[in-house]
Amino acid sequence: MAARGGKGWRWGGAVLGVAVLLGFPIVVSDVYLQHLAIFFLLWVTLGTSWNLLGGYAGQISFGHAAFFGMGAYTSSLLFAKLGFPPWPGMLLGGVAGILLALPMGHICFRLRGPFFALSMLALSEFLRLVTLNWRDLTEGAVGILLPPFFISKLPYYYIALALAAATMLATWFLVDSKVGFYLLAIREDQDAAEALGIDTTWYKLVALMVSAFFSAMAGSYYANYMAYIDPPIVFSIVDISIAMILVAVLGGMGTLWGPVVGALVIVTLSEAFRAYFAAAHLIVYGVLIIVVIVFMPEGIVGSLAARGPRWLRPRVATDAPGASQG
Amino acid sequence: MAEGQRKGHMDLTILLQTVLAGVLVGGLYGLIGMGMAINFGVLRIINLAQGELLMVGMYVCYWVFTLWGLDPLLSPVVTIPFLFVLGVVIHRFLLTPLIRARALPENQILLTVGVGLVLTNAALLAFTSNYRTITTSYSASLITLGSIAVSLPAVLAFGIAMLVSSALWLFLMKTDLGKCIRATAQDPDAALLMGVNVERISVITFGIGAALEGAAGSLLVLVYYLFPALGGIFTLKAFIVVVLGGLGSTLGALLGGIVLGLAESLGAVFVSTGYKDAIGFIVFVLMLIFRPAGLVGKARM
Amino acid sequence: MKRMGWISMLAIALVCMATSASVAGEVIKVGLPLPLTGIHAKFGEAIRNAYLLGLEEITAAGGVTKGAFKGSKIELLIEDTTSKPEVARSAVEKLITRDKVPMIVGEYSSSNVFAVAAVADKFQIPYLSQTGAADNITQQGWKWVFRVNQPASEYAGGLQDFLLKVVKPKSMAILFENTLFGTSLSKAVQEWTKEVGIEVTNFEPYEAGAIDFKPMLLKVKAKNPDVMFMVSYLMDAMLLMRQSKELDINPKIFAGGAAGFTMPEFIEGARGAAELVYSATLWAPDVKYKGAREFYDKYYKKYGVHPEYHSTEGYAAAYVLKDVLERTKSLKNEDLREALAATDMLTPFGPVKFEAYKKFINQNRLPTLVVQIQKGKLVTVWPKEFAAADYVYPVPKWAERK
Amino acid sequence: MGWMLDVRKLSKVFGGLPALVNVDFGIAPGEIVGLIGPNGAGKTTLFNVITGVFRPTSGEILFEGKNLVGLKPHDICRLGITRTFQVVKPLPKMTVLENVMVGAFARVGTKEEAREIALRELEFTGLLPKRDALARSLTLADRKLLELTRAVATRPKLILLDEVVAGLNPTETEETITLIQRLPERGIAAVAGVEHVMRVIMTISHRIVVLNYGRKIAQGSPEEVGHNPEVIEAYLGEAYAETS
Repeated sequence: MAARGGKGWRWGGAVLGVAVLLGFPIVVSDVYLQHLAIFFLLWVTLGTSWNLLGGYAGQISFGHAAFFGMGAYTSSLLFAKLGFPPWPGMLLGGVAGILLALPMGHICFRLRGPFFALSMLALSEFLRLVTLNWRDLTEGAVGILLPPFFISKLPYYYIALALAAATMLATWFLVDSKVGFYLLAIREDQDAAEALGIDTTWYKLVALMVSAFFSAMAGSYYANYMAYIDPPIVFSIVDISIAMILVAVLGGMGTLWGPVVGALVIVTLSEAFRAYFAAAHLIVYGVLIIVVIVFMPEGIVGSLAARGPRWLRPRVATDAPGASQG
Repeated sequence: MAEGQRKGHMDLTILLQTVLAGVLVGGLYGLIGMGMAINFGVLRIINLAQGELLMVGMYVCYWVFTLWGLDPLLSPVVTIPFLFVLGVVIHRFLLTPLIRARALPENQILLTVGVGLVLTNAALLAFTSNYRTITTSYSASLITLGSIAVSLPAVLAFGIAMLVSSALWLFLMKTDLGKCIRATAQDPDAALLMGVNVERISVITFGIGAALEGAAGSLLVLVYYLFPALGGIFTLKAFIVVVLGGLGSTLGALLGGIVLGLAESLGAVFVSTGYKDAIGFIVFVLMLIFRPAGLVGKARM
Repeated sequence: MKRMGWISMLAIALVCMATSASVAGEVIKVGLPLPLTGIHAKFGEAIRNAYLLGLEEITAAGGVTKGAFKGSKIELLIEDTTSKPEVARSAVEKLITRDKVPMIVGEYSSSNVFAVAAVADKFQIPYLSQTGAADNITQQGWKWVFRVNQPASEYAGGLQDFLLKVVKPKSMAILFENTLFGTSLSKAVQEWTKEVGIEVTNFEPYEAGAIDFKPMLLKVKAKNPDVMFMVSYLMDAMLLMRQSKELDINPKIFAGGAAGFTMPEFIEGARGAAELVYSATLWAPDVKYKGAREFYDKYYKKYGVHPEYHSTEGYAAAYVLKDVLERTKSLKNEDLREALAATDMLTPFGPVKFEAYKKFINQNRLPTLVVQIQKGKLVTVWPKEFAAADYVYPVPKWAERK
Repeated sequence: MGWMLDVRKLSKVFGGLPALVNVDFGIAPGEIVGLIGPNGAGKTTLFNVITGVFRPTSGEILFEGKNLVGLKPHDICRLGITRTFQVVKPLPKMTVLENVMVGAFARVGTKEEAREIALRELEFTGLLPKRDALARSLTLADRKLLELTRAVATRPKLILLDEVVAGLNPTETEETITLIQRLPERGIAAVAGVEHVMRVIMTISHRIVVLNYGRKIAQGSPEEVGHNPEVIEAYLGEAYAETS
């Protein structure tokens, strides 16, 4: 337990980390790096919100792009059709995500097995087709072009940072409470969880709603930042839904820091591979996925944490004084 | 009056032709779905590289036709063993270690995503992104029945798909290996106790699942075209087919394929072509809600 | 939290490794973002090849041969944007802020062009777009964005003229792939039919990549329209024509809306069903623009692939780039923009001159052509002044053909 | 004496096959009841129906006067009935302490309270030294013990113990039985389901209920049941009283 260190040391680290994050775009004025940092934060948000549901509650979703796209379209349409300001629109985007999550969870969480995963996939494809064909409302394949809101990347960066921080804090808060224990129990064994008085359907629904809320907010953010959306982009299975799983799994499912590491790896490596391997970069990417899964099945954080500091471990750490005596 | 009658006749022709089109395409969907179904039945994972395996099958078929003139209808003799070996290699060297390590099912699924990425992009490097088609002597031939016309390749593809499905069914029902596969699908622990080498069965099953895509690839080439990125579309179709058929049921997958084909073609005619695929998904979700065990109930394999 | 510290450092280090510093000298570096992987890879490759062919010729002829930069060489910094807008954005931001390119050319799909154009406009770096078709690319008031090719709504201009003057149809079916290009072009044509009083019997979007179009085609057959107008990419175009022939659908003419219908693989893949099909197009090898045929031959010789209009656009843009560099006073953005705006030249793709008209700005205004597939070859048949041969009309029914 | 749990004419049919037929029985507060029956007699089905996993085909289940039919397992747990499983279901990637805390959360809301309860119950069952081990690393006996601890932590009035000693060696069996015997002093009644008629069960049970082919064939004090001819017949061919 050498790595446990003193409390003060850890607080120092935290302050340093916050300072680095807040100061990054001021110190690093290169917009290209700022752009990558923004996407890193966006993927932290997406990976973390997927992880709350998939990693902690064990409910794997193959179609989180449904929420992402829902959020993107909600705020963009509110702006394009009604002139509703897009940044508050992000919140409404998140709410739209919850409204979508409610019936989905109600239908799917009664069933066990891969039904939820598959239904989410169907839902995201269904929404893609609806937005594509409901041309009067959504402009269909033409997509929605928004005016860019800021010239500088600073506001974009800080909004992304706030979103990522909010998602992580929400996850941390939930996971560190009774809800977190319940979600893990559901992941580990649903029958046992029920027998122990856990309303599994309800707690799964809670996790889904929180996850959908942040995923949809991230979708709204993407729309505001990129200033253009169309159905194949925001409802993409490979580029959104699968990529969210990748971030969580590469980093370590069911760990708070896993999605952070996963997002960092994905954003930097895919950018580096794109530059170095040219046409072969997606092969290298595929090989990387295979290698990590075969050799680090618990993800990067999960595998390192088995040997590392206790607070990184992929489960609820009970850090109370008694715990380290055993 | 005559006008009305003619219109009525036309409507009937359209209906018949639509149903026929749906069934013919559905047969292919079914065959593609069967590969995924048999894998799901035994391994309990969804192979998201199933469409990419189909793509590989199509390229193999394309090259043996282009280089040696082997007719696509005969090419399954090459594509089936080729894909079988590819499937066995993927399972033996990538999935088996995961299963031994008792990895989470989602890791196994993601692994197949990685495999799919590698296959697609390897094909892109090797064959470029060009679209390719095969033209045979019978490519443009038609069979006409009264006012209904169907393309000969589509009928041939359907016929062979049925043949391969029946062969698979006989294999599962009548041979010892087939029985072992069914036993493993029903209860791996019990199968293990009964002396079945479950690991070996898994590898073989994955090979068979891949081989089915080889066969499907040979047939799809007859009516479609090929390019490296086509896997994703068909992985998705296979997915729906497998759920419609009841997860893991091969006969169900065949039926599911035909239901999907019909839903798509009838939907295109009577609702809107744009919503054609959406109808497939609605059927899919309705199935999940009302008959989660699939069309044919609980029967496995 | 300490992890965040070294994580950020690692990010910076990795990214720094991934980018190389630009070298100053007699080389003018221009950014060329293109989708070389992903779903649009095929077009990205074709456009890259065309740019490189043009650049090779320009370099062989001494690079920039006039003006302030006489004797300079042009270098294209190619970035793969993987067919994704966010990658296009990061590529362009990298090109502008790290490689300090004075100008950007390229990209393919409209969604990626939006991403590039928004960044270029924000940084006030001139961007010459040569393929993106969405109308609103040059309708956003983006002062720094110029476009060589026609906007989607105009792709069928020549075809519409041909229909009115020759076919005189009463009804028309419009089938289109549900993409930005398909939707924009089909909507424009639909609006045009209202103006000229043609009844639209079917207006059907479809999902690209279907195996079977028969259900949709059966609906068309039941209405028996005079014209069947289709906006499709290659593979769908092939299947649509094959299956139309199977179903014995006989409108007065089949007309494609550019894209797939003008690609050489279409003629081959449609297995005889392509014969006598008309299509709107932006360019054909036999069009009477100076250098068109030569470009076609050179490209085919070098790459073994038949070029179609996407490639020609890239080739033409390479020459526009050279022309701009020969006229600009400096590499300052304002000067480059001025030179771009003053462009007035002939290319194998047609004349290039940027105008403001209707809602467009910085838009090259070009006529569009009609081609017909005659004896397995793409032949320009309309407008008369650019035509290489006569059109074949009326078109015999399938059953009456040999 | 009024029954705490009163099962009336309970039947459950699976696809035409009856698994439980008109089963009647009751349990009083603080009572220990042995539920005996050969494999397939319907013990697990009975537990599943009482705890709401399956809905009964017919019949009533009254718990403290409230009808349980139609309630979900978690509702029933909150009312005071919990269970252990025939095939143990620990939460494998959580520690022993965390497993028990999950149970404790049924009655409290904060981590601190749950932890306190969990530590106390671990002390009660003797698993305290292993509190930081992952549940998946435990031996079968410890897993069974963990499940019992976890169940007790939900502060139930009644625990249904499914195959409580299956797979345990004689010493472990003895320890488990002792623990069960101590449940009434905590105000907990228990139904201990076992496959064989064992002397230990006979000695700790206040009452025995015997199931066979889904029917209750006998009920009464251990002595009565032990001499019931129908019970003897049901177990004919099996070692009647295993000498454990």
